Amino acid sequence: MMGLQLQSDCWLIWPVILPLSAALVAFLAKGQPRLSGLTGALLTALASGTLFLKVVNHGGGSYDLGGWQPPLGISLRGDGPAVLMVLMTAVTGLAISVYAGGYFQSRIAMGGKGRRHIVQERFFWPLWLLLWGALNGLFLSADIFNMYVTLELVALSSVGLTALSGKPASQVAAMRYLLASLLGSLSFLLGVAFLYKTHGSLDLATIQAALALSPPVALAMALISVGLMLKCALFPFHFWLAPAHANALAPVSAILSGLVIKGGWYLFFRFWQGFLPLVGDGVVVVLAGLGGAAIIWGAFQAFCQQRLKMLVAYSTVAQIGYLFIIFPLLAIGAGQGAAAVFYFAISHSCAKAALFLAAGSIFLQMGHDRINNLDGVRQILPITTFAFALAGLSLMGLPPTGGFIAKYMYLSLAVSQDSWWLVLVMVVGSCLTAIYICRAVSHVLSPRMVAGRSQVVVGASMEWSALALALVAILLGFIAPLPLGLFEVVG
Amino acid sequence: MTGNESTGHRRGMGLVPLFNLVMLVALFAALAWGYLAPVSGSSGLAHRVDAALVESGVESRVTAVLLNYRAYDTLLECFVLFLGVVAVWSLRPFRYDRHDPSPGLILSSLVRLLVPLMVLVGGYLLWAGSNQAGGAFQAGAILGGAGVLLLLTSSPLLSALPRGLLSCGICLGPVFFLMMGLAAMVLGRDFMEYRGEAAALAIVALEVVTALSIGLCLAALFGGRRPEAGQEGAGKAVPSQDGGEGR
Amino acid sequence: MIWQNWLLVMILLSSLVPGLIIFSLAESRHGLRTTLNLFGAITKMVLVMIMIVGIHQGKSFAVHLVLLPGLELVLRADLLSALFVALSSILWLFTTIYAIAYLEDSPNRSHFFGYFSLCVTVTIGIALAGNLLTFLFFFEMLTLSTYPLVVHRGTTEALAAGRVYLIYTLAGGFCLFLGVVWLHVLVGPVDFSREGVLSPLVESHGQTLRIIFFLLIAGVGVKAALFPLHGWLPRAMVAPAPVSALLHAVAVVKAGAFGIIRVVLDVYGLQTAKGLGLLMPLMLLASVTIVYGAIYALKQDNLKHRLAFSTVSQVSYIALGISIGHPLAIMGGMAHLVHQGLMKITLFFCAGNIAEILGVHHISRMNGVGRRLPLTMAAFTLAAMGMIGLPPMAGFVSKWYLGLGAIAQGQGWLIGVLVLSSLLNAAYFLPILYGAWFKEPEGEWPADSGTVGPVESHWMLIVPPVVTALIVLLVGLLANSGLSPLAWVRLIINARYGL
Amino acid sequence: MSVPPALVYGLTGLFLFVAGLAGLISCAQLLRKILAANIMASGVFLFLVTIGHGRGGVIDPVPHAMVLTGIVVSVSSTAVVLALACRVQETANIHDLLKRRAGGDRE
Repeated sequence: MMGLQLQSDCWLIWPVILPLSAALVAFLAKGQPRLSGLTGALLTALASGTLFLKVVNHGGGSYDLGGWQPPLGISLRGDGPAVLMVLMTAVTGLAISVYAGGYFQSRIAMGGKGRRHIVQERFFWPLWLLLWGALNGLFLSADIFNMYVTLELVALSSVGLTALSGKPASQVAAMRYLLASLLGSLSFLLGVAFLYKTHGSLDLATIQAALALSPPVALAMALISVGLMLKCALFPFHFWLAPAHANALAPVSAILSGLVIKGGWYLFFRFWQGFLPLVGDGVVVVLAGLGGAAIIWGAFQAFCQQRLKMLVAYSTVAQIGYLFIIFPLLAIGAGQGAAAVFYFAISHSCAKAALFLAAGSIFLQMGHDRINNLDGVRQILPITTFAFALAGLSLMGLPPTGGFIAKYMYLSLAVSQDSWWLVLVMVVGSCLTAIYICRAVSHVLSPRMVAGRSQVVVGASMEWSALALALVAILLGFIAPLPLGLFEVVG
Repeated sequence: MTGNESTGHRRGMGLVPLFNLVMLVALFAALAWGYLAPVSGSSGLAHRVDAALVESGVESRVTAVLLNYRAYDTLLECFVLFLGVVAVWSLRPFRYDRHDPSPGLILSSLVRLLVPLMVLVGGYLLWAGSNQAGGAFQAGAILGGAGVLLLLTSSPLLSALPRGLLSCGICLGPVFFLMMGLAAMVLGRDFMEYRGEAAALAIVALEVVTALSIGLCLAALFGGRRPEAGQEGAGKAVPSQDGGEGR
Repeated sequence: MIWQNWLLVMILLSSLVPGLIIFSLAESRHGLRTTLNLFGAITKMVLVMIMIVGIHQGKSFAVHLVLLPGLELVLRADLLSALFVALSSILWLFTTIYAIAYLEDSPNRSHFFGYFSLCVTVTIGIALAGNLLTFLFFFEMLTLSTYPLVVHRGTTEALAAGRVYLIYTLAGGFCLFLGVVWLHVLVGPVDFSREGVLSPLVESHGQTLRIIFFLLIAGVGVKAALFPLHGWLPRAMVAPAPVSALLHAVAVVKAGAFGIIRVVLDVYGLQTAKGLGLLMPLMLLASVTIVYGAIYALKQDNLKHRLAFSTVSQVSYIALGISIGHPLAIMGGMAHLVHQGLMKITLFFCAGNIAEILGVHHISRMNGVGRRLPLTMAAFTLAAMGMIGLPPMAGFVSKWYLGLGAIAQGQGWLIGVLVLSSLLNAAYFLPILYGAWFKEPEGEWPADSGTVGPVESHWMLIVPPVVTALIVLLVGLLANSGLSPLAWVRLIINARYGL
Repeated sequence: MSVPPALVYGLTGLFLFVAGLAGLISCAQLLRKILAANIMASGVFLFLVTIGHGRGGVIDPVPHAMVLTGIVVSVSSTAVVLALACRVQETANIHDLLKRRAGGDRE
């Protein structure tokens, strides 16, 4: 039986092991970080794709590491949602990697202060690959303490990436990010301790099967929830997000906003799948209320921003809200709510990463990202601005995009539940999103001519990778049955 | 921190501290309530750990958990350390170069005396770990301490190290962990599946290498910046001038 | 048969593919761009003709794409969509020809024609939409593909107009979105071919259905420029003339009007809508819009603004025809969909010519234009007379049926509205005609670009309005023949209500 | 009636957690915040250790292993946060210096 398992499910470890190994190689290969990093990214994406195909063809599975079955050992669980997230990370991550290759090439070619960009690239690849491996580990993990370790890996590598740009603003932001993240981790860990105390197991499935509402469990729920909310910057814990995401290097912003946030949220969702049946409506409504507040407040803040990257970052604050307002709607309709929110997460990931990549290219080309002075960048970077506009469409939830499908599912769930306040929040939020995206797009796509840097410094790989991601966000509007069919697969 | 430059300013006395206090007391009360509430059932994993101890190849239960049952956690933990070093090294070089006074006779002779002793103690802890308290992490911490002492006194021992060695040493732990895990796979088992006789051997090897790597990583973390950062592009790494900031 | 299903996709692709290629063309590839444009337009015409012949022979065309379980994109060609598709593809051809000449030597043409093609693709998509979701899908995309055209000039004024346009249409879009989702939750997918799915719900969910109707009409009403939602239209006049022509005659406003037809007739069904008492408010709204638009048109001195308010007024005839609820009135309304398109596009071509060739934008400066631009002004005159509703022009035919329907439905007072509107039309068009033909020009034109050969200017600027004006005349004259739009509309009405 | 030591340790651990949280929130200085976070971590670790001792004399090694792992993770984070703090502090110092110098020029 053990041997059988080895044959079928050892695919689960490669998306974790490969990027981690590639990070070591990229760190040691000082002369060729880009080559080794890109190779590692490609291999990781391939491993993730293989896992996806395996799960599509043969159903999900789990892998007991070291051959020790839980609760003694740790297992990796490859069910539909986990594999979807791994695939999402692979698609987004690959595009970001290609972009990063071009980005550092352009930066180094531009010259500037000493070897700064060379050093940045040298450390970017190991950090990014570590982050990728940690994220995959987080998505696949079935053990709550292991989740803590992967969370810490994710947090530390994200902080390292945030501070990579070397600007004082980014370092202060990284500092705040790290402190918030530490607080979140410790809260999470204390929650884990309480859960272990009551259930004597660290396996999430075992715990959730035996979960009953008692003081320590309630406490553990609260601690874990707050910890993860801090990690994914749900309102009112969003204070650290915007400066950290906006001041980082372009590929890093995309990684942070597109992927890292989803890690914390994914764990939150996994835990709450077990918690939901235990709690009353009140708690769930509070969660949704925070989500709604995030949507409105984030969108308002985004509208007020003068800098493009800040706008996109605050838009992340707002979009996180959508990941949480789903909770009152989860109980009904055979997993439709879960399908909707995962679809939202996936399409947001592609769209947001594309937005940040495009914004990064625009920043690099223009030398600034003040929205009001970006008129006419279309003439210099047609593909990038097109990608920006397309990704914006998905964010607004307009057809034909993945965002549209997700919003459609959201709205129909809310309407069928008579949750009119959610409908109101979503409609108002969508209007605000439309307003701030259009504000940016109308400048970026403006036909006016402006004098800018005449020489194009943005490489083709940067332009096309952003466009590719935006196109994936569009494509998601047409292929929804495919990923959502996978969603039903159990581990 | 020698400077007195606090970044913020004290808030005026008012209701805010009182409110904070009340909230914190309430939090503590809630935690204590959760802690003290009677729990039925669960007995932890102690029995399972004991039952599988024979297979695990070690006698110490904690070591068995760390390096066999939950070896995956430990693998990731090695990556956390490695990541810590990468993250610290990736930071912008630290310009604030305080001129270190020379260590002085007492400190340097103490170091000369202490460091070999610490290495010895580390070795003992490693050996002891197989059946009692101790093990790779404790040993690694001691070794790291020795490294810190060397850093503090700018020992010439450090500057004698070849340039690439430090990087390799940092990677050593994770690399070795991964290789052992994959070796198990090559031998037809699961990833990181160690059993019986072979397990004992594998775990001892893992412990030694992990201890070394942890010691090195801790010392590197203490350094607080990448070795060549002090002199961008210069030939030799001289980590000895990096001490002090982490204090 | 396979080709039947792919025909609809081909019709969409025939403008989408050239559009996408044009996007990637360099600005200087004028010849290739023109070729692509014309090739696309002509291919589409041919395909549409094949489709119409097929429909006439009783073939059915439909394509499905499952977006989600229960959420399908459906393209289906029925009689009504054929009407709109035919109108769009014919007018697209003329507008393309016109735009090529109009925009000669102006910057950013690749972008312009790219979005132009997208816009037509989306409009055809709206026409062919087989269910409410597909309609919504293309309707939202229409906003996005027209916005770049509105701001094409890039002036501060254009950007401001674009902003207003976006705010109106996106807000409307969200209303429509909500209505569609709500209806979907209530009754499942709403297919246009299954009229009357809502009738069982009239008793139990009457109030909900009224709210949804309001949301849907608000959504499509923004684009159709119904009275309180028309604010964007006059501002959008800053766009180049071909864009205005397209927006008013084919794409945006017409799509909104088409949406009203779909919502009332195909989603709710005439009986259900009547039963819920939804038609009366719509009728009032349409009447108010007709009179309001006409009065405001009278106040404008800028020619394009006058035409814009005239559109506000005229498009509401369509809504009026539908809301009267009598088959004859519906026939008038649907016929007006085509007639108004033909007339309005002619007027905008002419206005564009007057502005482009002579630099004249204001009616007060138009005295004597007829001597300098006889062909253009002749076309203008024909179209304006059609607008006023003078027989035998096209406009007369639609007004006639509207009136007949109103009387048959017992809403005689609407005759008053029609007469009043016609008088106002006359009041704002006849002075222009009089001035242009019979008054002396006041000195030099601000910017006369000179004649080219025997005609007033580039032939591509002159031929489209002249041809469309002739069509306006022919459509009115031959209204009873088998080939006129009216005949087609009669076919629709016969199939639905057995006139 | 004697209080079991595990209880005392557990409560102490929780107290340290709360105290650390208080410090993290209210201290303005970076270094103090970092120390406070470390105190929080120590509290959690202490709490974890007591969990392993709770049940009838049998010592559960899993929480111990968790603590060991947790400590390493915490050391790593602390090192990164300290290294970052140095940079932030340095930048602040430079800004301070520049500001002071600029002010001096004006006077």
